[in-house]
Amino acid sequence: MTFPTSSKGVLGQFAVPDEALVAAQKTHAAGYTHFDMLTPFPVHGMDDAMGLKRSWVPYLTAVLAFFGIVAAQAMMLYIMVYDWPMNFGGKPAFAWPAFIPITFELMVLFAAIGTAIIAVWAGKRDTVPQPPPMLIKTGATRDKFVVWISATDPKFNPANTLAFVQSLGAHGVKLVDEKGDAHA
Amino acid sequence: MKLPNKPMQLAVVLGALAGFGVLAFLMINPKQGYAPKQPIFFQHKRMAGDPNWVTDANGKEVNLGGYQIPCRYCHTMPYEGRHSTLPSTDICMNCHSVVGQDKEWVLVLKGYWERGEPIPWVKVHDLPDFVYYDHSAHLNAVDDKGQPKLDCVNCHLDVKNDSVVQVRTKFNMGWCVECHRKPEMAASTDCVTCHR
Amino acid sequence: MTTPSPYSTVMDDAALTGRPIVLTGQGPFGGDREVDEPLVTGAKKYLDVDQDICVHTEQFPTRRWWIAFTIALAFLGMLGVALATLFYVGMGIVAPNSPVGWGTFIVNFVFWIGIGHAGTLISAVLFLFRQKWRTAINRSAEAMTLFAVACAGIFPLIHLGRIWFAYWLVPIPNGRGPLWVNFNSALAWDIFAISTYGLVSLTFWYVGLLPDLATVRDRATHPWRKALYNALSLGWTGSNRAWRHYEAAYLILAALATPLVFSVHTIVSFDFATSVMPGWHATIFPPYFVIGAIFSGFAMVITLMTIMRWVFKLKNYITLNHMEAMAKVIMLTGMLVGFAYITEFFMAWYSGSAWEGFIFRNRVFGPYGWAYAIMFGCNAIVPQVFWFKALRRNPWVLFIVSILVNIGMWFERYVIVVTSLYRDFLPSSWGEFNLTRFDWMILLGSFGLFFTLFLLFVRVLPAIAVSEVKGVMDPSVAQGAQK
Amino acid sequence: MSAHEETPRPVASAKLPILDNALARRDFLKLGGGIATTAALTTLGCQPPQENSLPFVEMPEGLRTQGRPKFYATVSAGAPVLVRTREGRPILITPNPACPAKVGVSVRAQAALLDLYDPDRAQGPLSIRRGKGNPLKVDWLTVGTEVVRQLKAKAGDVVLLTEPITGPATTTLIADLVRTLNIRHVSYSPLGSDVQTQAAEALFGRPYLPRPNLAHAALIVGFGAEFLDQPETGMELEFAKRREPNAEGGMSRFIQLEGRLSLTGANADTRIRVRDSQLANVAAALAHTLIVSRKYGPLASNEAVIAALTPFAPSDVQTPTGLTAQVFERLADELINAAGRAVVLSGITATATTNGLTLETAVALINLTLGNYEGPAFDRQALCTCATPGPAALASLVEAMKAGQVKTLILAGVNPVYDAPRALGFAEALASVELLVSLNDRLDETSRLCDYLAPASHPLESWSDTAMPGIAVAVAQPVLRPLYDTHGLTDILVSWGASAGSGGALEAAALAARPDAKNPAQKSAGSAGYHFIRNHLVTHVVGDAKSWDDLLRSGFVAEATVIGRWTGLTPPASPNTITARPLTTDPGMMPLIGIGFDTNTFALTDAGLQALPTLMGKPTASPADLELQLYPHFALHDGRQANNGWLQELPDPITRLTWASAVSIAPKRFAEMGLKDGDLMEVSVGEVTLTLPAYRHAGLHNDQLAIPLGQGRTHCGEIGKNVGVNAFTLMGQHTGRFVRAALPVTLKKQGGFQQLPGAQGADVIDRKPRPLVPLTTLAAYQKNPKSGTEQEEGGRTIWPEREKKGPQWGMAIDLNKCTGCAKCVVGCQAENNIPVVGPQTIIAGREMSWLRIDRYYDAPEKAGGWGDEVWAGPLDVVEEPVTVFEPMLCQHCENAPCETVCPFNATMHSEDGLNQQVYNRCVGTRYCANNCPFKVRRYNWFEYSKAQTNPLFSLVFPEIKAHAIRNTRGRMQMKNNPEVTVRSRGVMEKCSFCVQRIREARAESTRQGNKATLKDGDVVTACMEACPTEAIVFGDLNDPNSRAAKLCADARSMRLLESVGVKPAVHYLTKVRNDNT
Repeated sequence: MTFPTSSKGVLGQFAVPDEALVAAQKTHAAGYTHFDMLTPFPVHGMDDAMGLKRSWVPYLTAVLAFFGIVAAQAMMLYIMVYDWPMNFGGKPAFAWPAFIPITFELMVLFAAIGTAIIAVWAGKRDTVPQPPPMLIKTGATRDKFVVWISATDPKFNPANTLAFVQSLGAHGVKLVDEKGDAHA
Repeated sequence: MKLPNKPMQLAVVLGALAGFGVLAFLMINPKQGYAPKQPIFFQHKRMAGDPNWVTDANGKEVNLGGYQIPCRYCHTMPYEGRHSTLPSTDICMNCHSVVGQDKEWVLVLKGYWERGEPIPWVKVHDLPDFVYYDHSAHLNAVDDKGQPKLDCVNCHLDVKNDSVVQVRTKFNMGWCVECHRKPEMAASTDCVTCHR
Repeated sequence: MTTPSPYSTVMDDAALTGRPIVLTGQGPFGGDREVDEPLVTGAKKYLDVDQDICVHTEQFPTRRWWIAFTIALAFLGMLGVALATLFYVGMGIVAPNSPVGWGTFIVNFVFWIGIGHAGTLISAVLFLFRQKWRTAINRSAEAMTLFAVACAGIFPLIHLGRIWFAYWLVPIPNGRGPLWVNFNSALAWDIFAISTYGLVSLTFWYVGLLPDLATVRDRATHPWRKALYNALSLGWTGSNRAWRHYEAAYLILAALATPLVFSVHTIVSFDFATSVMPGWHATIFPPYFVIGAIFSGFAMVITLMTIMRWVFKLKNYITLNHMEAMAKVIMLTGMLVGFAYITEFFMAWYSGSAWEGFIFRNRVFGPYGWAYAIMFGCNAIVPQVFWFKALRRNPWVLFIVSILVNIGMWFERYVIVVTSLYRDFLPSSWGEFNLTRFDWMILLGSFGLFFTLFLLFVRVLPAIAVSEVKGVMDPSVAQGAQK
Repeated sequence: MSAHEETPRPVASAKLPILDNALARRDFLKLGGGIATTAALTTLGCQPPQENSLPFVEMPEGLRTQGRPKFYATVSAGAPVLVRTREGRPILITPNPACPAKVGVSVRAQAALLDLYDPDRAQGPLSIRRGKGNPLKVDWLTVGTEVVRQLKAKAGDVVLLTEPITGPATTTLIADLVRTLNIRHVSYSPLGSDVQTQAAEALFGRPYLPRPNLAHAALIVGFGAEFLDQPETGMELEFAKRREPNAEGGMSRFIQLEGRLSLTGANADTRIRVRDSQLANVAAALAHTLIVSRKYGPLASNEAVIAALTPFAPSDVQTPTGLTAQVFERLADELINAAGRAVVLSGITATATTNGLTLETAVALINLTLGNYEGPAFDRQALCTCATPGPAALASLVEAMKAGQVKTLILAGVNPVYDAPRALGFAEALASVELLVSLNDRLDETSRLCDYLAPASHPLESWSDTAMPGIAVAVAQPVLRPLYDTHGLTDILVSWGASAGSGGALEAAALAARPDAKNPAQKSAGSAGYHFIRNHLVTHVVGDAKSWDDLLRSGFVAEATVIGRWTGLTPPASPNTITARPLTTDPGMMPLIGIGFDTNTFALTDAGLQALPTLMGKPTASPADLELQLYPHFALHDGRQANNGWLQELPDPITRLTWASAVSIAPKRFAEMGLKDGDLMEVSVGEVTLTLPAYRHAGLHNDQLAIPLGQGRTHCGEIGKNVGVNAFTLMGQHTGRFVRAALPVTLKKQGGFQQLPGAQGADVIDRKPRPLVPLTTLAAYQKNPKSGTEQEEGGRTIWPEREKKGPQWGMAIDLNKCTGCAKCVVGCQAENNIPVVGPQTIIAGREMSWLRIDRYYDAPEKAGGWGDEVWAGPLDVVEEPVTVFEPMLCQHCENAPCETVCPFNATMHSEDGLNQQVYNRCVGTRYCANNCPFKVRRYNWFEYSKAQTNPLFSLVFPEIKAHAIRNTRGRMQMKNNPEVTVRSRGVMEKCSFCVQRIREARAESTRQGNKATLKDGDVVTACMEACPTEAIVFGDLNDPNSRAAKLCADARSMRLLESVGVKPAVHYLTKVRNDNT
């Protein structure tokens, strides 16, 4: 597994998204930075509650789309005009209207595939060490809204953090150690 | 970017390699270096090659090279016909009814001659059946000064000094087109020039 | 939670009315309050969703599944036999001939591509329009898209005379000069459009699957299964920091897929529209094709959802309200398609072109008028039954209409391909077009391929977008027990 | 080469080098057919299959420049032709260009090439034992011994039954045999007609008439004339010359009276429907109008003539003929206006009625009274083979056979079991003959009832000679050694004759057996037959050995003096002194040919005047409500080449049917009976009933049916067997003639259905909405030369015009000269290796011909225009159709829509204006074919050039077996032109403007040091070469002085579909109909 090196941290579960939102605000307000909210579905307002900024992925999409346009035009110009111009039905080599569909398609192709890959990658890069999914069932992919504070957080202190999470009203608060074992 | 797990990494790497492999294979021409086994170990360099006289152990002057027989002594028709033609056996026998009577391969040649069988040469410069190449149209082409544009060696390279005939050039369509495109050749790159 | 959710009272989809629930006296000023009926019925909890949807990937398939799968496999086998004969003997075994150079293969191609438009449309366009009801159907509709594109994709290949050279369509460097591709040809555009569409749809679908694959992983007990689904889910944990990018990307994908969806069928229509043949050479084709694609795609979604509701007992997730919403789309697009048919005639008359006029008169009154009648009847007239709410909410009516619409849409392509070509410019070369048994085998076999793939999909992957469904549930009803 | 003289080689080494090499070529071509696999493997990087290159052991002289064609002038199907060979294989038969009129070349002559490689030919002598058990292989000696024993007896009971033989040498050979060995010679042709000679003999005392030259005819009136249906008559070019609107002396006018719309009638300006049985009455009534009513011409004062014509007053024959007196008045007006410059003629089908003699007599009287025979339109100098023998001789032979007077019967080139009327009882009579030897080329219907089949070689494999109209003598020389163990007919007759002791044959055999001067170990070159023919022709025709070489080079001699020397007659001093020399010694048999020339006038003899009342008889009523015409199949003629795929697949110019025989029914009757094409009908003549599909034949007289002859062969080979029905069984007899027209017939719907393999979509063209054929009348043309070419203009284009450098190839097709004869179609098929696809494939709409001749019936002007019903061919259009032919081939459009849509770069424009199609690049999307407005692109739906034998798939799809049978058996692929790629399945193909010829012309120019610059006429396409009327002209449109460019610039020139903007390179010149009445 190439996933985050540290699996140490504290987690606590909530049953409804509203509670998780409040918990996220409080955790953020408490000065934790290496914390995360794990939810079965994206909860509206969670980014603000956690103090996260807008995703930067869309800017890259624009770059990729532009690259797609350039690549398509370059390919077709090279092939149809420069490398071996031929006479198709009396049209000139540079029959530009015919180049539009492929340009559009390649733009979408580059932008879409690139965006998806970058978003998945960014999801890994822009995050704190996660509770190891193979070892711990957080319930966050099922019916639980989980607050997770990683041990890498400068403010992390197993006892205090545990207490803090419990103070948020979370259930099943656990301390996860390096081996991924959970302790209540 | 880091891929999440080993199998995925492996799959991507293998996929990419396979893709590039296929691509490279399509670009490399399998014709180059083609040198099939011939029924007679015929050496162009002994016939058309440059002479190489040496003194052997017995102090005799022997020619280890060739006799500079001109191409068209054997390949008679390149200027007149589509094919340069392989020599009919009687052309071989012009000399070999006298010369080299004891040589292993000359005996094989004579065997074909006695039996009246054609020598089953294996085609080396074998164009696909849908390519129409005309030796005469190439060799008779002249430039503005009236000089011939091409000679045998332009395409067949130094075949006269080969011991085994083989395809020395890329010998694919790209190779033909490369030359046809040269402005000084003033040749056509229309499809029907070769395909019809 | 002081007020109990109105949704807890709706226990199954038969109880749905298709109208808002009126909460008497609960309005802000003491009046009535109307809330939409729930998208998930049966007072399901989050864990019930997991169970109801993921269980099919975990247990030995049901009898119903096996029956369906066996039939699908039999049809797939038929496709295999037909294709083997096709490859050995040649294109002559199917119907095309001299005036009609394209036959059922291209008809099937356009048909399947059309089907393939609904999935992305539902995912992307409805997503952009914030239509929450899409969550019940988007996953299977996207899968349907992929399989329909796969079915569609084989047809341009097998309709080639020498399929082993199909790779020449891709501009790869080669030793022939190099000899490339003619980018003037709409078929070359097609290659890019369809492969782009397939890849983007796959990406879109896979990105949507990531959280659900994690759910399946977290339900898994067998370590291998767990490892497999973990790998497939790319280690998804539900992190909101990942959701942040994920949601941005999903929105962008939707925004890209929307024009893509329109462009693909536009380009498919260019295969015809950029030609010189009367009946094909028409500027109306792009919108006409796109609308037709949405129309047929939704019909296919209804067909599939009806079957899924039955086979997998998913009536609480794919409710009658969902079906009714799709019926409305069918009715709207059906009328648009009908409008396009009439517009074509108007243009043929208004253009004053004798060629064009003849083709269109001949379509209706000529020997292939029956095909036109099927097309017009099934596509423009039959969907009018959906003016009646009772019929919109009757699963049998929906099922039958959806099948009729797909028959009609197949014949629409048949009419376009065949009746434009079989009597073209020179009367001397006019001909006929008669399907052979191999045409039928390949057409029905493509359904075999489609359903085989679809049944395998529902067997190994969550057929409904679990995380998205959870997102549209009322947490007060759906929340898990507090431990 | 000196080396090989010093070292003599065993004879075996030189064993058929031509053939061996040709076989090697065949293997090469098979690989060529397998482009798909080979190329696929190549591109995937596997080594291609290793190919051997076999040089000659000794290079034969004349084959030194391999890869270039050689040409031989010879004879095919009785016409002088040029055979193109490659590496010893004949690959194309074209009209002999040295013969200016391209005389007499029919599609059968062109397609004979395919017969050469026909695997169903007998491959050696067989003992057949009259069909009991399987044929056994025997050797030539066995057969020869048996026959020679009978010949030596000289008992007068040996009969040689042959097809009509015209060559002077062969005729003399047979006459020698008849004289020295006391055998009888009978010649027979099922389509033979001696009606004209009988009439001529009776009227003028000599059995021939002068030959019409239509180039000088201002008016042609045909009574069932068939000169275009029978290209052997060699009148096509002369006819076409006078059809130009600006022809010298004015455009000719052609009026045809006929029952069935024939190709000749389709080319008429005015066509009057008269059923066959009434043609004689109509001709006689016309003669009556001219001679009796109008008192025109010298006969008007002849009492005997007037008396004979009296019963034929137009008013008296109005009921049976259906023609009013006004029609005759109009015809008489036109004839009188053109008197002396007109030609009135009939055809062999029209005269094959019970009253055919009346028709011929009336025609002769009209010509005579108008002075036409003295006019320029009749060539009295020309050699004229007037008659082919009628069946009387065969009938007497059958009598003799039945009476046991025939002990031995040798058949050569005849198949009476198939084509003689059943009532004659030929097959039954065979039982009374002791020894039956067939010299036919295959185990046909007659041969299989014989004792031996001693197969004669194909004409391209053997020596013979022939005489033909318009020229004198042509020599057929072998182009290759026999492919099988066969001998030429002349060789067989000479060697048998020599063995039996016949003088002339002995001499020739001795020459053949003489040792070679150079090489005493070998016999001299040339067979016995060769020596006989050479001896005879050198002595009696060409005069000396040098002229013999010239004869071989040119293929024919045409000087009149030669005729004199040949016939043994000197040009006559006075008329009526020449009689045809009977070339058989048996007075019971027919004279083989009539030959005549005459510098004086034709006049009625006294005997003729006396015979006139008998000849004319009384007006005959029609035999029944419905009458039947049996006409020679356009392509197959009498069916002897029925196993020829090219001919079977050649669409009839009028019916456009292939691979079938159908009963033609008039459109009105067809509608009344509620039929559709392909409904099975029962057609009964007397006792005989045939079941065959119905066909709606436009322009057919309502009371007439028509069925083509030549189909329904049961034993001709795998390709032609059981195609259609044998209509010869319906043939009747009347006073020693076969009756093929005006047969009383009943027609009944049988109930079944059989799809007709037709090559035409809709029959009709309504030129208002679809101006696709430029057509006008002479009056309109004279007012406005552009009339008929009106069409919608194209719109603007966003692209600039392309620069045109160098030649831009194009073609002009003069529809006025095009008679629809289809020779271009066969020429193209042979030149371009176009496969034979078979009836099922035609039905599916997948014909392969690159060049087709569209046949349309022009919809007449109608107030308010026609609706869509016009395309179904309403009665108003098809009852009296105006037929136009339009050769349709790839138009090589400047803005070709096909090029734009091919994603694979398999079709694009060349610099010299060709629309290129690259087979090896084509992957087969068929997009180009869809987008072709002319639908000239052809797709290889199946593998035609390579047998697919997988037993499993043969079960799943049996049609692949049929494709193998038609294209790949035996040596069939040897016919292929090595200059044209053999296409594999899944590949689009189309007319290439014979690009192989363009490239070869450029190569030749390069070899000449001219830098690939071409002059006008350097490139001749196969269709242009085959066209007898010079309707097709190919050339450089960028060179304003080329013939093609000049024609394309003519006011009559029209490019099709200007509104689509494709700019074709093929220009059509308006067909002008001479409506000046």
